[in-house]
Amino acid sequence: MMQSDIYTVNVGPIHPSTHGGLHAEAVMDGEIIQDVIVHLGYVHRSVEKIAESKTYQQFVPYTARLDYLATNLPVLGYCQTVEKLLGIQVPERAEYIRVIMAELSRIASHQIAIAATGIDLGATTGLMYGMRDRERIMNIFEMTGGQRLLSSYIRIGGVAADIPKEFIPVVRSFAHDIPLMIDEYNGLMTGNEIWAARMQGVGILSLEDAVKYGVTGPNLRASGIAYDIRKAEPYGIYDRFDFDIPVGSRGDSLDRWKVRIEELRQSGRIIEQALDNLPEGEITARVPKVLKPEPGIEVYHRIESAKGELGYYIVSDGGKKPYRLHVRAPSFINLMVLPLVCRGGVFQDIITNIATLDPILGESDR
Amino acid sequence: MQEFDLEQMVQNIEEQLGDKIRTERDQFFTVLNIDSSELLKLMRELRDDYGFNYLANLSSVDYGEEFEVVYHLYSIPDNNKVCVKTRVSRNSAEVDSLIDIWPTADWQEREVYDLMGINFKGHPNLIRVLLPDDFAGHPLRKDFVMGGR
Amino acid sequence: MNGQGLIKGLGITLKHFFQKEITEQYPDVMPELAPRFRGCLQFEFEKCIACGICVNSCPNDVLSFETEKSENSKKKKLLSYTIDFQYCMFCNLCVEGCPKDCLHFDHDFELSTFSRDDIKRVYLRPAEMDEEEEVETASMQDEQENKEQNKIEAMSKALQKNPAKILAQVLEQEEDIKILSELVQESEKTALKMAELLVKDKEKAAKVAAGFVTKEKKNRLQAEKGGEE
Amino acid sequence: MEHLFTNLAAAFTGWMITLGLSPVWADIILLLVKWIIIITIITLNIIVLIWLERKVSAFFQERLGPNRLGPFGIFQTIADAIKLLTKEDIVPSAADKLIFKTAPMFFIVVAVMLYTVIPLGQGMEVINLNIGLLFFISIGSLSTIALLMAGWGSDNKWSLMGAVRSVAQMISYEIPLAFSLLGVVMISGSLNLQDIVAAQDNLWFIILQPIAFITYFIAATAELNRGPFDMPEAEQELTGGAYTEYTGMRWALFFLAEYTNLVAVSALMATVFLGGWQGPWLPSWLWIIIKTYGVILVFFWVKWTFPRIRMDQLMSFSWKVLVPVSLGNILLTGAGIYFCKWMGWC
Repeated sequence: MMQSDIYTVNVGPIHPSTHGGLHAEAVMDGEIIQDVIVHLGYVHRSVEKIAESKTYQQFVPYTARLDYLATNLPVLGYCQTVEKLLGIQVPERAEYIRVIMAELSRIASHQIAIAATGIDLGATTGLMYGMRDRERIMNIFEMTGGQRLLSSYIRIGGVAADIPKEFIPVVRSFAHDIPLMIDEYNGLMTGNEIWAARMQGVGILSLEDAVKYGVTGPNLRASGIAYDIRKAEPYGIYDRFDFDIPVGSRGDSLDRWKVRIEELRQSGRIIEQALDNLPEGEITARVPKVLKPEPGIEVYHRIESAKGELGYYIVSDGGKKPYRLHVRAPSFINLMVLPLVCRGGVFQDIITNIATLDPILGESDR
Repeated sequence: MQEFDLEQMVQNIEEQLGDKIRTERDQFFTVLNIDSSELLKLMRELRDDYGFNYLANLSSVDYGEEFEVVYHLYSIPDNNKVCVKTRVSRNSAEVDSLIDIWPTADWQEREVYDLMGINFKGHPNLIRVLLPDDFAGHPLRKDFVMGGR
Repeated sequence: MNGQGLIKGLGITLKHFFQKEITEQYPDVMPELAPRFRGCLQFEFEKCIACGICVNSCPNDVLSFETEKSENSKKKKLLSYTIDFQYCMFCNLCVEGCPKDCLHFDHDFELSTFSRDDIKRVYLRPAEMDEEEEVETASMQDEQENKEQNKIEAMSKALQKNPAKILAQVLEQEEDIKILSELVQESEKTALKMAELLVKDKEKAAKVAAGFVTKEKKNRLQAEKGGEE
Repeated sequence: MEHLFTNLAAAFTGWMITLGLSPVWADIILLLVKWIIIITIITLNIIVLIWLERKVSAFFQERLGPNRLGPFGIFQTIADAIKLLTKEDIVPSAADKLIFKTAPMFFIVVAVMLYTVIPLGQGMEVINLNIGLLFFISIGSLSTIALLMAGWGSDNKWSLMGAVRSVAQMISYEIPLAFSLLGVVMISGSLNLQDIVAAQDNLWFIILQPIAFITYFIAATAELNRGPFDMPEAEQELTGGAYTEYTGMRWALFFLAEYTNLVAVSALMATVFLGGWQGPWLPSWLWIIIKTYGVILVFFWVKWTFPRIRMDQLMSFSWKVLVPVSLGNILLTGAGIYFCKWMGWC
């Protein structure tokens, strides 16, 4: 009988495939993972405390830095929460522009997930193709919001500026090309036998566990339930769009990967519909310079971010700064299942699982 | 399972818990203010009898003398929602841990412990999650003195 | 399956092997930037009125300025303006807030410096601005005088045309207004004097108007007496 | 042109004999000179090869690759080499110093030794060994020891994991590697590589032995630690595997040796399956270079397309697929030869 010792390997915080400052301490028996202990906080900025010392408008750019890969989604969530708090009605045109920007952000985030999964599994070329396509979204963001990554384009009451006139054709051609991109990702990666072998049956997250652990977003849907807040509790004008919710069946890495790829297509559909119905009109509601919600009022508002349920809980004391702001970060809670899905797998599965759970540390550490 | 009725549920719970519970309604949520001693019982009932299988958000607010722990519950896929709040005094800030009911409370409770300094009774691994282990104080408390620039 | 996927993947990479590159050849070729691109924050000293809206709207305390209250004018005098770039989030909130458009982002995105001290940008009050200001105040005084003169002339004309309406501002009794109206219409000098006072100082105008009226009343009384005598 | 190098060698030997050296000594000196020339060529070749891989991978990814130094960035590798030479040589304090320091040297020596038997043209080889193929396979598998030394000596978990993986991988893939070459040996009836080339006078062995070619290609990729079998290095998982702790020139030696191995294995593939130096019009030594580079490009192509395979799948693929297939190939070849003889074709 061979004697073997349990030993630990520290994946991160400085490691090529931990998507930021994630530190996963793998307890291993040979190549088999016994447990994974996740250490967070390497990018902790205490955003919730910062919020208490900033006015409602000043905090907008900070939210963009939560999920910096899908920059418009956390901003959208925050702005909608504050609008709910104040009862601000956003103009139609702004709502449509917001939907377009939010879905573009979702695509950008998923493309990063695809690209990063590519490089994590050793398909370096997949990284480049994902990044190449994402670059077009970055150009759109630059064109509208002025910044490529953290544009803070969505503002309380509407959007910062009207879309430039070249916006619509550019976005339309991008939405049109999404199926071609998907074909390429599928051809290079999904259909590849090595790829399938590395993902199939790896990191299985059962539906029961997923709900119990509060996993949301593509990771929950991959486990086999069509739960999407855009449909379940539509915010903004999402009830007006026709799109499908891709669902997996086994909840393994391959399902998570496929759900993300399919969501690109659905986001493309939403963008096309929004472009078709884009009305003319105001782009921002009349918002007072100093925002003072009624004292004692509080609201929990959630949106379907690229990573899952992104919720903001804001308590107002009547001042111009939030009394308490809490961010329900999907990455933070999705990461909780990392030990669960890794146990029993081999060392390389940690990398696969981190990649397909798609956490973003800016959001999880806040 | 019969059709879910929020009003019916609130009525049932109020009957059962009497003065331990106080219900508030605003335009977004039905809020159940529960005495911290009955929290575990109420939560278990909410999950088992009323299908709130998903603890979406666990947060806490510092109200000076008291801390308020706030739970936002949803049910998947029916999408019913309810908010549960409980208050504990600043001096003996301790709430029952919900980790047995919803495992997702694990890190969320650790976060509240870390940033707000509320203890969760029955949590198996109540250590700081975001801040370093040797950090002094709990930043989200209002009396925390911010340093830096 | 069974190798088809592998071959398809090889086909895709082979196809891209012969395609044109998509990368930008920075720094040989500078990237084309959108008009709204936010590169480096620029400040125009001349336009700034030191209102502090930018400082208040900044989320991260990037901006700060020093002012001095000069003795002879109520205006605050801006001495220096500091942009501490290491904290800037390029969120555009200051630019949107500025009422005088003295802040804007240009397209220069190469902001790295060799020293930490260089990150901070301090705009000092340019020397020629002080000189300019003196000239400016002088010319402004001229201008103001000119303006006033014009106003006074316009007022006097209006007085001659429709005295009752304007004089109602300073006089209460209809009788008095009537008397002064006649006076104003009679003599241009009186009209000009009244107009000047009306433009500059209403209270004084009221007093003077009252004075005019009493004097005229006296005159008329005397004239009546004299007539009798 | 064809006999340029053989004539030069003959002239050199003749010149030495006229100087009064005995023929034995002249041969030994010639051997040494051949070695030095080959090492020089290898080193220069690697510089081109590294540049080529970066360029090729860039084209696969719609990039330009190195383009700053010299035309098409050709001097980039030289700049990198200079940078690596001037870097600080860090030896971890916990490392087993002797093993740590000798591992890269061992690796490169083993890699260079592979060239002794490869026929680089008609009558051009360092030694015309009659067990050339066997020599190649056995020396080629020695590089495992270098990787194990590196992993063990570094005293780092990543390095050790990389090293252990490489040993497991090498041992598993050594078998299909040797077995797939056995078919060729059976047909040509010789282990001498010049004889094998000569046997491909009419027909390349890739046509007679397609299964062997594919199994050899896969096994060779694993032997070379190249993607999709780059387990020992695996940047994304093991942060560099066995090479994690190496810096500067020591690391560069590993890098150099990997490419040296790549060229050697590609040259062997060209020799065994693609007719070696045989070809029309061009001189023989040019043909082997063209064929070798062709094989290298295919290696590049595969690496820059496929994701990395998982360790357990890698092992099971070797034992469950490659070994049976290569064994079956031997059986098939034997049956074929017997059939040919029975029919009187050969």
